[in-house]
Amino acid sequence: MARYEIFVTYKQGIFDPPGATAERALASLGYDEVESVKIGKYIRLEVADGPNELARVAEMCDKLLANPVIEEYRIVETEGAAR
Amino acid sequence: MARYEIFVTYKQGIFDPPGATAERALASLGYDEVESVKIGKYIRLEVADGPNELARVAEMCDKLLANPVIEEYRIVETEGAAR
Amino acid sequence: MRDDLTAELAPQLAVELGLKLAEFGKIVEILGRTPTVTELYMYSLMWSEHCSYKHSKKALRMFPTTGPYVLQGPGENAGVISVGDGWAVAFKMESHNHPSAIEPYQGAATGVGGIIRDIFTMGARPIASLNSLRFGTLDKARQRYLFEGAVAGIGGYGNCIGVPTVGGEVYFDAAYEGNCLINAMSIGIMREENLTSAVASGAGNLVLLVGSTTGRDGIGGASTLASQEFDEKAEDKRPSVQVGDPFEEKLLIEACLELLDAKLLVGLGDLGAAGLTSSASEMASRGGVGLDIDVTKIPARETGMKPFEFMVSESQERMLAVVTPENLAASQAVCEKWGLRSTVIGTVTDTRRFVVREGDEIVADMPADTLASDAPVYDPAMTRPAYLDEAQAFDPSTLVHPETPGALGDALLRVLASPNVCSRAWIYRQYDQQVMLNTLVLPGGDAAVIRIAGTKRAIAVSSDCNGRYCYLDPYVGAQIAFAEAARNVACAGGRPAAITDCLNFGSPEKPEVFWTFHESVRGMSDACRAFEVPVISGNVSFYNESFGQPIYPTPTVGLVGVLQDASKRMTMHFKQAGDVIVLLGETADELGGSEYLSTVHGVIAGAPPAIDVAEEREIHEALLAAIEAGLVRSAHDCSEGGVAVTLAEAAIAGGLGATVALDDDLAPASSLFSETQGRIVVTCAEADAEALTDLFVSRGVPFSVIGEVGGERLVIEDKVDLAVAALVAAWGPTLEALVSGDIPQPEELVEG
Amino acid sequence: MTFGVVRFPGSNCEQDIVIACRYLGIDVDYVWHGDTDLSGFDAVVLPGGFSYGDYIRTGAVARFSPVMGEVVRFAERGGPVLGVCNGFQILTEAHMLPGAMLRNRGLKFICETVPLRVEHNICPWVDLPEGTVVRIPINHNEGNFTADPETLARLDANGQIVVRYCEPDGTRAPGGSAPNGAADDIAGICSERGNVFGLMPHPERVCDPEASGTDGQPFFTSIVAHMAGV
Ligand SMILES: Nc1ncnc2c1ncn2[C@@H]1O[C@H](COP(=O)(O)OP(=O)(O)O)[C@@H](O)[C@H]1O
Ligand SMILES: [Mg+2]
Repeated sequence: MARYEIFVTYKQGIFDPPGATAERALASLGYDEVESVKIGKYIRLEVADGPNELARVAEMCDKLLANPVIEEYRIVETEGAAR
Repeated sequence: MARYEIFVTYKQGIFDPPGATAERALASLGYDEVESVKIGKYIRLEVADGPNELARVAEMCDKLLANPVIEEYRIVETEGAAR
Repeated sequence: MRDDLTAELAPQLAVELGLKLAEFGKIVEILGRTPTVTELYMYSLMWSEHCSYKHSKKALRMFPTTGPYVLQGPGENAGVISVGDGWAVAFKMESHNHPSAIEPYQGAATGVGGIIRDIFTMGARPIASLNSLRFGTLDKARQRYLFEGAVAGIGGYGNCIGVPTVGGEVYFDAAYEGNCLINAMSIGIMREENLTSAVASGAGNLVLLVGSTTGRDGIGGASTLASQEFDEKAEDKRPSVQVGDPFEEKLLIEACLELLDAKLLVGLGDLGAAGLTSSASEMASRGGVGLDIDVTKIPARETGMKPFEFMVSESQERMLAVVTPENLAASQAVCEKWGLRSTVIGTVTDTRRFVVREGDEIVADMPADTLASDAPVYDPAMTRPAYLDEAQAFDPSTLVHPETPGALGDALLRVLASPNVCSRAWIYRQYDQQVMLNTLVLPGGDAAVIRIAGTKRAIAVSSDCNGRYCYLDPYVGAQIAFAEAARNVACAGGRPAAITDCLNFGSPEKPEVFWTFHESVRGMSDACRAFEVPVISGNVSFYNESFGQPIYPTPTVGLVGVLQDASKRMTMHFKQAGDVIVLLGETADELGGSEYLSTVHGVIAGAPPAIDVAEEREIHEALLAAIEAGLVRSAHDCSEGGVAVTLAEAAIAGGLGATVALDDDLAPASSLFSETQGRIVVTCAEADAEALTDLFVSRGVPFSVIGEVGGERLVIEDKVDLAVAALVAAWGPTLEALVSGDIPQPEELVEG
Repeated sequence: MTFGVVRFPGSNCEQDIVIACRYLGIDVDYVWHGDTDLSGFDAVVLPGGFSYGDYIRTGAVARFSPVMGEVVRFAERGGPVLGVCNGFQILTEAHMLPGAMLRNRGLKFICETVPLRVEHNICPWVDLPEGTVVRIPINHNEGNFTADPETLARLDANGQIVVRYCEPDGTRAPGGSAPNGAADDIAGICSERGNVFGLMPHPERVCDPEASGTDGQPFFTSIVAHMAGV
């Protein structure tokens, strides 16, 4: 049993409207130190141990969890225990 | 200049519609090893160095980036360099 | 002046950018020198098919484009007609096929955003949208993904900006598998005096860029994509996909309409395909002026952008305004109020030259007209496709058709359950259909009806095109596309006022494809003339092919009709037991290209139904007279699936059965499923039956009294006897079931 | 009595509220999100739409508009506040109403007219007999109301649940009748004092019989009668 954390964000050069909005909102709340905000998806998978897990998780991302056309993702395996 | 990565997820016991749907979809795609899927937000902040940065980032989460009623979050400071 | 392109490299780049060498030669001739990189990019986009219509221009001259109430015909961002009391309606349809085939949600969403900008650029407030969709069959996962994504994108964008989506159409056919069609139509309303033009004038006036920042996204997007056919290369073009920001667009609508109301602008243009290059050069060319633009002034989304990238970027949600220096402050204040960026990026000059500079250095300098107006115009070769003779020669009567009520009933259920006929509720349930409170007739019937607030009037709108008919006979098919749109509008009580169109075809460089294009335009033009209805706007989408296979010719018609009295609007569902059912028109033995033939026999062939547009118009006029006289309780036209499906849909919608006898002497299957044009199922109160039939007699239109509304079953004498509940069960769930991937197994569909 | 309808960037039903009020003979005017003066208004309406594009979370940014501080004070003084759809979402984000919104079960935007049952409630915004069934359009992507069990129980006990999704005959399906999956079939709730009312359905869309229907009228007229009464 392993846990995979996946971080999905828009590719370089693709506009991120939620991020841009958060940027403006934080500024108007007085957080002038914020230089940029990107908002993407955080996905946490609990996966039963098996052969080439990582490869299969990547496959899941390409097929369903991310949109390879406009998004890129990063997969990190963390301890099942991790909070 | 520091980078903060924020992971927002629903609290225990709060139903996660996208996660539940992804769970079903992955199963129907034959990924039976997947035991659970949680889908939340991944937020990346670039913040200019200043006093009590972390505290202020937490404040931004409580106020705007997460909804304490249903969501919890985790903040990780990563190197501005990190990908 | 920067020269960053050697005489050797220039032609190479030109070809890479999709220009023909002859076209490159013409550019060198115009400039009298080797173009710069920026110039070459700008010409290549403006002279692309998508922007220049170089293959379609001549054929489009066949369209009638004038009429007593036409305020603006083709040529501006949208056409405009007067609808009385000083109110005007602007509308246009446009394709976003290629971007959507790559990324359905964003492709469809930005398609909606683009057509909406075309409308408020004219000074009109968008009040309704329609969408015309084509996909492959939903048994393919990719097609389900495209369909689900496109519908979500259309809803996601339209719902957010608060413009109701009130209608549309969708067909599923293998012909669209490699190249789906996403055509979006938008309709806006304005006071006549607010009609605006996308024009730049007045040397010394300022060029103001309003809205979103400019990034590399969409470089060569729509225009490049839409100007070449699909193949493996499509993969490389993926980064040109853009993400829409409907929130920014909503702010743009409010700010621009406020700017125009306050008469603060000289001209207003939207940035669509080919971005700044296209809107700026068109505005300059219309005004007979020059422009001087400094790309370093443009708010950039990314660092290190090159001048040509600024000029051709297709970043969404941007508008270009021309203002006098006196009005600059007031104009920027309005933008500020709405939280919009606005930046002076250049000035209007009297040189008639389009000058682009990066700071002090000039990177492009060309005669402004030549970008918009001097694109080459071609006379493509045409030949009648070889497949036509064989396809049309097919005789449906050589097939074995169901005869018994049991078998005929099963056939009806199968046709009702067909993705091309079944309920569309799964689609429009995802669209806000009511915001603005003007939608008097919601999607689900023939045409939607939108009231013109503050008047007694309303408009009825429908978009239609049966690609199968066009494949089997483009001339007839295009006439039918018009006729069906007009018929749908008439069934709602509307008189056709004008149309827009979106002509979706394969490569115009293929003589057989171009012939079908030419025939379609001829057919649509003849139908328009017969109805005295002008074409006031439209869009051509060529290169809809995948791996060399063109789609069906798909000339979609978007028709807007007017109701002088909104309270006289008509709906399609059976209203009351005891009402008399009349069939306007006569059924002929015309199963060619029918939904029945395709669903029950798996055959797409034969001659499509014949059409006589003059007769068609008389039938519509007779119906409209009856509706205006208050004699009609419901009206629903016959289209895919024939009179059997029309009766079933009226029964389903009304929750009422009917008992009918069809008095034609055709074989039962033809009688039920023949798709003969010019037919409308009309019901009236028993007390009005005589007056109604008298009216039809006096107008000399063919009709027959075929039965009576009532009960819980649809009974068609000797042919069909089914519970309305069974009709609902067949017609209702198809789309949802298909999308959710649980595909009905073939054996569930075989005749019982 | 005058209604003030707040215009946030991205609101798109504010005009519909104004049209409905005018149709019902209620004085009404817009309030800009940047303004902080509500004097002259007897009731405040937060309209539907997509304030700030619904980015981050629905209502999350609008909640910080300058006008909202004043809306909170207005409510604390007992002033009647109505939030429709996005307005309801803003009220929960501002913690003027309990709970929060999740995406619809099924992850699809839903636009359709649904039956609602008026519950026994303390809300002056809806003066209709308990058990009355009205048909009102819903039009949202995030109307899946959620709250912890204690809160749900408290809402129920206090008569703060004003309208629930139901079947056409007013009953509730065992599996729930909410098309969006809302907890306890909740379509609309009010504050403990009753003066703050949020609902996902759009009553303003069914106030004009010429165009649609009349089922939405009581959601505007009740409060007028109530205020006249006191
Ligand atoms: N893509 C769509 N978006 C919105 N409404 C649609 C769409 N497709 C079909 N509809 C609606 O469903 C109803 C039936 O469509 P259709 O079968 O094309 O009608 P008709 O045969 O009269 O042209 C119409 O009200 C139409 O507007
Ligand atoms: Mg029809």
